[in-house]
Amino acid sequence: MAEKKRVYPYIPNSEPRIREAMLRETGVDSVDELLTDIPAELRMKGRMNLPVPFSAEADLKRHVEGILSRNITSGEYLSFLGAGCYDHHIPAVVDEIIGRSEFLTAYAGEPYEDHGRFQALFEYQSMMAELLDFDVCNVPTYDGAQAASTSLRMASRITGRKKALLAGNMNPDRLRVVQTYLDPVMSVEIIGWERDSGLLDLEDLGSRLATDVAAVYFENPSYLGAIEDQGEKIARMAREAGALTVVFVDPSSLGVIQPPSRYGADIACGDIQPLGIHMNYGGGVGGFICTRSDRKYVEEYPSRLFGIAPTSGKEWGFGDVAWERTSFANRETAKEFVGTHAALWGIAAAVYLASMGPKGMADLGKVIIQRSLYARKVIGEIPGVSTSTPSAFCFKEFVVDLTRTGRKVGEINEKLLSRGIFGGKDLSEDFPELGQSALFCITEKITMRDIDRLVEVLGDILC
Amino acid sequence: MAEKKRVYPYIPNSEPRIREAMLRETGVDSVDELLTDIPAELRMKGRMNLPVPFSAEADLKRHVEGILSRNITSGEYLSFLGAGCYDHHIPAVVDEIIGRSEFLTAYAGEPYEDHGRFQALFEYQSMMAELLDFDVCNVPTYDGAQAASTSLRMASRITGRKKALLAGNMNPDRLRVVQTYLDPVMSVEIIGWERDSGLLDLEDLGSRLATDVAAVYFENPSYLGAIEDQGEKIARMAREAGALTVVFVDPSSLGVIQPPSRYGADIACGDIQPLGIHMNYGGGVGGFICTRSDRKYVEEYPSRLFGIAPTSGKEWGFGDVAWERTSFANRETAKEFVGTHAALWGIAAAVYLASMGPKGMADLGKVIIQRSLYARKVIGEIPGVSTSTPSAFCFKEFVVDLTRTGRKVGEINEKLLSRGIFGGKDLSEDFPELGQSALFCITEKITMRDIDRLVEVLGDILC
Amino acid sequence: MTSRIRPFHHMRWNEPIIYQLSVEGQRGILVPEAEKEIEQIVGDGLSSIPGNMRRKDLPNLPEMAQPQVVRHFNHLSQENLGADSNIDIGQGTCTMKHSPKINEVFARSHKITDLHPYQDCSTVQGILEIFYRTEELFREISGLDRCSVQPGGGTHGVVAMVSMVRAWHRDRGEDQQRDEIITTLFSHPADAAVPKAKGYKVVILPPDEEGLPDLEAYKNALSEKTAAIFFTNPEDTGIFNSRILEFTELAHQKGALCCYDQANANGLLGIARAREAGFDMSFFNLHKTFSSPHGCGGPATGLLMVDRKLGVYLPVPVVRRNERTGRYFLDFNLPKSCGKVKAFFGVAPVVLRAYAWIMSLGADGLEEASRIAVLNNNYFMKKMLKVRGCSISFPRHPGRVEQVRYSWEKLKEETGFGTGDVQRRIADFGTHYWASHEPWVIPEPFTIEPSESYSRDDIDEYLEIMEQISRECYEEPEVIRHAPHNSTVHHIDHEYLDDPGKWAITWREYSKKYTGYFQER
Amino acid sequence: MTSRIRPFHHMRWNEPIIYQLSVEGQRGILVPEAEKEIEQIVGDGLSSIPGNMRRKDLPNLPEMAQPQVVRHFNHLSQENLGADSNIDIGQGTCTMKHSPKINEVFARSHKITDLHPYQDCSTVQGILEIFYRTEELFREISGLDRCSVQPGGGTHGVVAMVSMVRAWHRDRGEDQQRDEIITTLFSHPADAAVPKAKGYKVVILPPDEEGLPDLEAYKNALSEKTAAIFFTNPEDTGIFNSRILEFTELAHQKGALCCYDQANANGLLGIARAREAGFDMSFFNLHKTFSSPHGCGGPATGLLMVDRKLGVYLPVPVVRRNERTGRYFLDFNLPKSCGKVKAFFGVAPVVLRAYAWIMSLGADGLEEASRIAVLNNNYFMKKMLKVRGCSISFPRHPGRVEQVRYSWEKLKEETGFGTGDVQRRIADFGTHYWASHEPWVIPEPFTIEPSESYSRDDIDEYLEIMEQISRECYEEPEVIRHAPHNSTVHHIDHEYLDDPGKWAITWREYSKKYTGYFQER
Ligand SMILES: Cc1ncc(COP(=O)(O)O)c(C=O)c1O
Ligand SMILES: Cc1ncc(COP(=O)(O)O)c(C=O)c1O
Repeated sequence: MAEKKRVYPYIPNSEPRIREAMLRETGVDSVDELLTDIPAELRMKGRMNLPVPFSAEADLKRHVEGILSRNITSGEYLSFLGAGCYDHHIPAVVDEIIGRSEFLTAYAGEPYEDHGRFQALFEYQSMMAELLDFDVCNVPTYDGAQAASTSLRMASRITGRKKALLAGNMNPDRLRVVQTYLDPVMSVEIIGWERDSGLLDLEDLGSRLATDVAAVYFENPSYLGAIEDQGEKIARMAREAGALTVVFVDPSSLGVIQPPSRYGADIACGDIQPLGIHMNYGGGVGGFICTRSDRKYVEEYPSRLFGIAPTSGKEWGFGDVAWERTSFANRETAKEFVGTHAALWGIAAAVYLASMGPKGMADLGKVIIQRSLYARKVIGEIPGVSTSTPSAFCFKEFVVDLTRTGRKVGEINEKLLSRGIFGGKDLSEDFPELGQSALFCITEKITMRDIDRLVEVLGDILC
Repeated sequence: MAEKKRVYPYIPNSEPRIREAMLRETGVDSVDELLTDIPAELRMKGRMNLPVPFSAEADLKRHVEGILSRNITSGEYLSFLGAGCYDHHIPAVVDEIIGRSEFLTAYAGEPYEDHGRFQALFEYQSMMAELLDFDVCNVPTYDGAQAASTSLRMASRITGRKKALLAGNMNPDRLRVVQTYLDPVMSVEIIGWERDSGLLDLEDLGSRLATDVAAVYFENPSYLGAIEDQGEKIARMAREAGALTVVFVDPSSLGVIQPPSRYGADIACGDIQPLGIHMNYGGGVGGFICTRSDRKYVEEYPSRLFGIAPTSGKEWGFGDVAWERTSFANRETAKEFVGTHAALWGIAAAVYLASMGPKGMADLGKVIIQRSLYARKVIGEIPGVSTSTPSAFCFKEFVVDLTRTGRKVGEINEKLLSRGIFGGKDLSEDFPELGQSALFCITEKITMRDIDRLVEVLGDILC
Repeated sequence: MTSRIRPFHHMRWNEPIIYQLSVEGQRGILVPEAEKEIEQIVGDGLSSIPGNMRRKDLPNLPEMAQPQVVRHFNHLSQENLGADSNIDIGQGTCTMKHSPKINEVFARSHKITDLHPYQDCSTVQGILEIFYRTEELFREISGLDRCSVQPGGGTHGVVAMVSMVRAWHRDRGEDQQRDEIITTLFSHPADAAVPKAKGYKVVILPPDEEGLPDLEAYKNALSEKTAAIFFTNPEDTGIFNSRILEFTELAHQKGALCCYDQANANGLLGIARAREAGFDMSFFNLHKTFSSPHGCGGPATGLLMVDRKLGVYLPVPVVRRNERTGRYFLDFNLPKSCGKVKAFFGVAPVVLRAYAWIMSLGADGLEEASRIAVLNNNYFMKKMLKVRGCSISFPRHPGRVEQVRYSWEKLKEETGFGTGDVQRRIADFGTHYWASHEPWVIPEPFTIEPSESYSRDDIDEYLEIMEQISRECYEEPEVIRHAPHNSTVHHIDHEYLDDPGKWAITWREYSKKYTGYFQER
Repeated sequence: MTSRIRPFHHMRWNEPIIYQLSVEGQRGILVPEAEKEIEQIVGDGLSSIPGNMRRKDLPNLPEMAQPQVVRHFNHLSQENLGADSNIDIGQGTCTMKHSPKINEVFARSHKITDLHPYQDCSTVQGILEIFYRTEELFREISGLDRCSVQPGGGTHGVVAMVSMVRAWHRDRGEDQQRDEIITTLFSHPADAAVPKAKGYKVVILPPDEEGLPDLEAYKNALSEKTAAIFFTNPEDTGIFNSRILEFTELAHQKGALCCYDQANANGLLGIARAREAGFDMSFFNLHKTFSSPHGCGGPATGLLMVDRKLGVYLPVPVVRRNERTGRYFLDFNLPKSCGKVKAFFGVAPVVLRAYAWIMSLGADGLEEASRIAVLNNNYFMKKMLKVRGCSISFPRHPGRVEQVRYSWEKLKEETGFGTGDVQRRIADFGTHYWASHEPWVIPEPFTIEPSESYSRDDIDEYLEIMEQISRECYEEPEVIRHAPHNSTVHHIDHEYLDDPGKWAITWREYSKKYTGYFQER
């Protein structure tokens, strides 16, 4: 390769004189001499055929922002989408803190030079544990789906059993991930649910609970928004069958709804995206797993667990608890695996929870419920539209059944879109039994006026 | 006032129990007891009649962003506006650094706890001095207009004279500020300029140079974009008359254009807005004043001047040079006054200049000239449009004379606006002698395609 | 209770001066290049520059790649504190308060950063609406009627007020006659310096025994030559002048205007206003009372409010609303205007932040901010006065509003250490304090203003630091003498800042004067 | 030359645990309240919750006002380093490089942060175009054909690859038979751990005398039971396996798939690709080689590229372009897909940053990045090997690509200090290093990877630190023994992390176990 004359701002030693001097000090004439381990047949022939670059930052900015401008955001339009990713308000402090370069550009420093990161994530774990009313929480996993999967595999290792019973009203996207994660180490069976109530079918559950079942898994709220209030019974049934209970929970509900630990769950898991993390087109996810402070559980976590420790200077010190569990320490004999997951989102959630505090989480739950109840009511009053099934109490999301309008959800959503509204998630493929139904989501950002506007536009469209 | 029950997130001690406890420890029963110095007749009657607040951050965000969404930015449309405020590319590093809370939220700490701010601004001064080829530069003033005014008043104090001769082709907005600043301590006379060349009328200058003239002031480039190349002569004439030469210069030109120090200026001043600071609707301004390292000059600065000093630990230390000059030290006997000006923009300019380096500033000047020359040429080829007066070489801005099209600038700009283009600044009010002319600006962000689009649309509009 | 004092150490990078980091040939950013076609048509551009005006050398700027630029300035920022990092109550008169982070989101939005001041008004309705609504808010806050957001800081607010005073009297033909402005010793220095710089004689009222502007001296000073009075109230001592109405009435009787420096209005929101106190105009520091961050010293805004009768003298332009269309526009048509004080129209992001802050609090919230600021201040004072060696200015007037000027006179007498020593030492605790404006009428002064942003724990922590430093002055003088110990740098030699032979204001000047580390050439 | 070593001290706030800062009743932010009308219609909402599911207590979260929240987390961040603040070359295998700030502007744009994954494709054409173009770029970078941006990190890239392997063999009916995956000892731990976790037997090839995967052992290990090989190359030692084509060909002959861990491709861009080396698939860490910041450990992306024949097994959905309309869409219709590995579609802001980084450099720039990374590494190695007590792993194979695993074996023998001691001491110099993956086959190891972002001065400064620490080990053992001295904290007692009786993973657990400062109940 001919030596380039361009000096790259991100590559200081591309400067020809420095490059030359360094080559000289290294004792070679060219970089190629340092690449002799790479034989000719492995070398790429010619140059990569990539587009002409935008070397000037101003040009790059215009190019990239030009592409991005083709997106329409959930702020520009009015959005009723949820289904596992939520448009909650992100307190500005959250972005301020996670945007600080000390956190953003750090990685794997030791507790001596990266004390702050350890403390922030220890505090994250501590606040999550309180929210969940459990004793232990991990550094975030990739997402709630991984947290669910790992919870099930922890249950499997603890019980020595290989089957998971999964609620039929769980999030279908998550189900696909869980299936991938469990395959082929664990098998999966789906528990039926009652269409009318939206709750689990305990009879069906009972019939499936056998000695090979490691865990019973359900979500609260369910994918369709319903609060599963039979948790205690389910946990009892599982316990009696020697299985553990794993509950996936929306943490934004926990200011007003009981955490799974209170109705018998052995492992609670979920996604922290609702806790102050931008949706990022679904990239703002991160998973948590909470348990009791029981060595049997702790030792089955594959994730990093930051613990607190004394120092010779009497400061708060931190470090990895039970490092030997991890794949960093023990490769092929580790508990599953750990890697770069979603730590920064953990810090985001920490700042979020510290800002919200107990009262904020309670207020959040309250306003979401109030506005959801209102929305469910007024949408349900539109002729041909029903919001009464499932009949259970719903948190944040509920099913809007449009079957009787004679229109397809897709068609109605297209019309809503043309009026600047993202309608609810179309359920007709994943839940054909619900006919033409959509899952509408009401966060605290949706005001009464927004709901009224939706109703008005929906009314227009439907008549 | 009844004690409120609301606890404000920005007011921690609004929490009723803390408030009570503090009142108790302070030895009073209510805050009103602490306000007894404020007699009843001074007390406001009733409550302020302010709108219902948006207490929830989410609500506030929606409210404010709703208002802001009514702005159309110079990125969304194609802008040819300049006239003292420029849409240059802002390197992302600049916003990163000045957004850091340690700089953003600091104020007036000592060099011991705010060492970084002192060093950053010392470096700013150092880089500006090099760009201007002078020895001294101040911490930024409010804006270039204040820098110009203070330069003239420094000249007045140095010469003991009270009149300023100001170039007739100076920026009219700036002229108005200078007039306010000088009034009534100095008087002002306007020097004529030649319409054809765009340069100063040296004969007129000569006729005005008398023993009461403290300074001759001109701008380079002039408001109409022309490079004044008679600087040496002007400075000589001034010197011979016992006056100083003050030149206001666009720092973005100094990678390719001589700085005023090289053609005899005693004081160079200007605005740093082009050096990495967002336009901010005209709020991104900050002034600089540069001189030789001559005590006579230094002691006339009203601004803060950060100097370097040794420490007992052999580090670089910093502090205020010649503090006694300032109004902080000497109230009514100070050199003018100093206050909170635009320090953060100084740090922005420091990061900008460090990023650009010598080569970047040269490249910037070059591309601006090339694209301006091109724009001036192709716009001038539109029938009825002339770009040939003033005939001097122009940097970044030039006059587009639309008189022969029979249309008003305002009317044409309105049409451009409806096609997504901000046309040049209308000169017809400030410079009626130019007929229906507009001042077009070409920064490095304006590409050939942008210019061609302008020409096309202008062509459309004009025929 | 265990000590709150932290074994603090400031970040210490011993960061080189940026020129020491320069490496020939490095690039921090690349700039767009002219298109090939343009180059063909106009050439290199540079040869078009008139020969004598072409700069042939390159300016001596540092050459650095982007990672190194970022690291350098990161290090410098880490060697700074800021209100977000410390208990910033030691900067009396400056109202260091929390700047809510949501307001930064607004201020950084391209919907404000990327506006050009000469855009057609139809394209800037958002920011004009913000200006307009802000004026409406300040009518209530001040009781006054008309607004300019143009001044770029508090001192600039004084500039605007002086310019208004002159325009007013000029319009009445009294400008020549009225060439005096009266201010007080504990008003901000700007209230003396600016009128002086704008050509007025300045009369400075001394404090009486209670620390208030001396009324008799005032009566003697007032005359037909008085153009205006420029008062801060409460003054830097924290003392509120209860007789202010008497002062303004007397001034009005003499035909003078009454100008209020409300840079710091943080103790008075919703409690006492310029209007009720008889002022004709007043300015407000949006970067202090109204929470816009201080930015190491600006950009800022000294928003000006004036009485209706003064509206026509305001700096141009003003923002108006077309009642028919509801559209906002800039009105330049004020023939009696005092002129312009600032380029363009003011510092938009600062106004925006203040607007958002007010709208987040409302009338009750603003008043609560002031009330808690007053409470915090009095709580602090009560405890501070128990610290050995500390006393209050003007003890005969114990009442204080939102700040207090204290004195270490006794400490100085008893230990030899004064306010400068305490100031040096306090850096070792991760905070700072300010030794008050000069002249030091109050001996060994310092001014504390614990605005509403600080919690009781914060205040108590700061108090413990003060106690410890006082104790050290008495018991461990060596610790004080050699302070700071845990800061970024050690004791700075001030001779190099005051001696023209030694000072160096730029690296270039340093390099001309010195070889090695301050080794003179 | 004078020493580059800085008398560094890290920020030390002795910051309390957030629960210690909690004050009852404080609010950090307020939440919207339901409209009066809604309240009238639906009531308080809470009573609608099924009784047994209503949480009546409040979760025990800290209660803090906003200024205090900001200050706390600011302090914590200031007690952290990050690539923007230090010469971050000590984190071998992790390619700590500069993340250009402009890319953060893109990643923080609401045009990406505020997109919901289920928005209609017509409203997300921008991000889909980014995904699509990124795939096109990686075709050239890897030589492979099809892409998934779904994996959320490098380890997740391995998960995706293992899932693909299983889907492929299952489709061929060979899944039962092929239950072994072969990797190497110096491949990343994930290459062993993940296949194991996904139900494979894992065969780990030892290194030969040159540090390369033993070819004979490999031949013995390969069989009809082999499902795939998972190789990192160059391995964590920095040694490139020149015979890799032989390895992949042998695997293919046995019907196994060849999977390449290119988490770290930083020495090979434009030089050697997965395609030419015979791999069927490969993943790339966008947060390492492609400059997205590491975020304290994610979010991240392990972008997966696969050969054409494997395209149908990719995780769903994939991004496609309708050639007629030019519109991008998500294709979920892959009946043979290996499933999903991650919620939704991947980490959009990370992909966006990588796209922007590649587009800023182009083919030449990418290659230059790799070439300089290689040069920096070899330059560092040349000098590092002169530091007393240091040696290289596998000295019989001196060639290294972009990183090197070193050893302090000699230092340990001669001074008793090993890599852990050096690691503790290095915090005193404002940087850090990593003691390499376990198991420590190389005694007292450490791995240095000076990516292209670091200047010669940076590298020299780091080398001086290493020299000084080595010298101290020999000459000033007490300094090492008690290190760190200038860090945020002192020596941490690891017993409290390993002993289940002592460990505390949350504040709640701590409070249950201890009273006072680690005083057991
Ligand atoms: C009472 C008073 N007036 C005027 C000023 C000057 O304001 P600025 O610093 O914005 O110039 C201040 C600043 O602290 C002040 O407190
Ligand atoms: C070669 C190699 N493979 C895999 C990984 C794992 O990647 P991640 O940390 O993103 O999970 C790494 C990370 O350092 C690596 O260097």
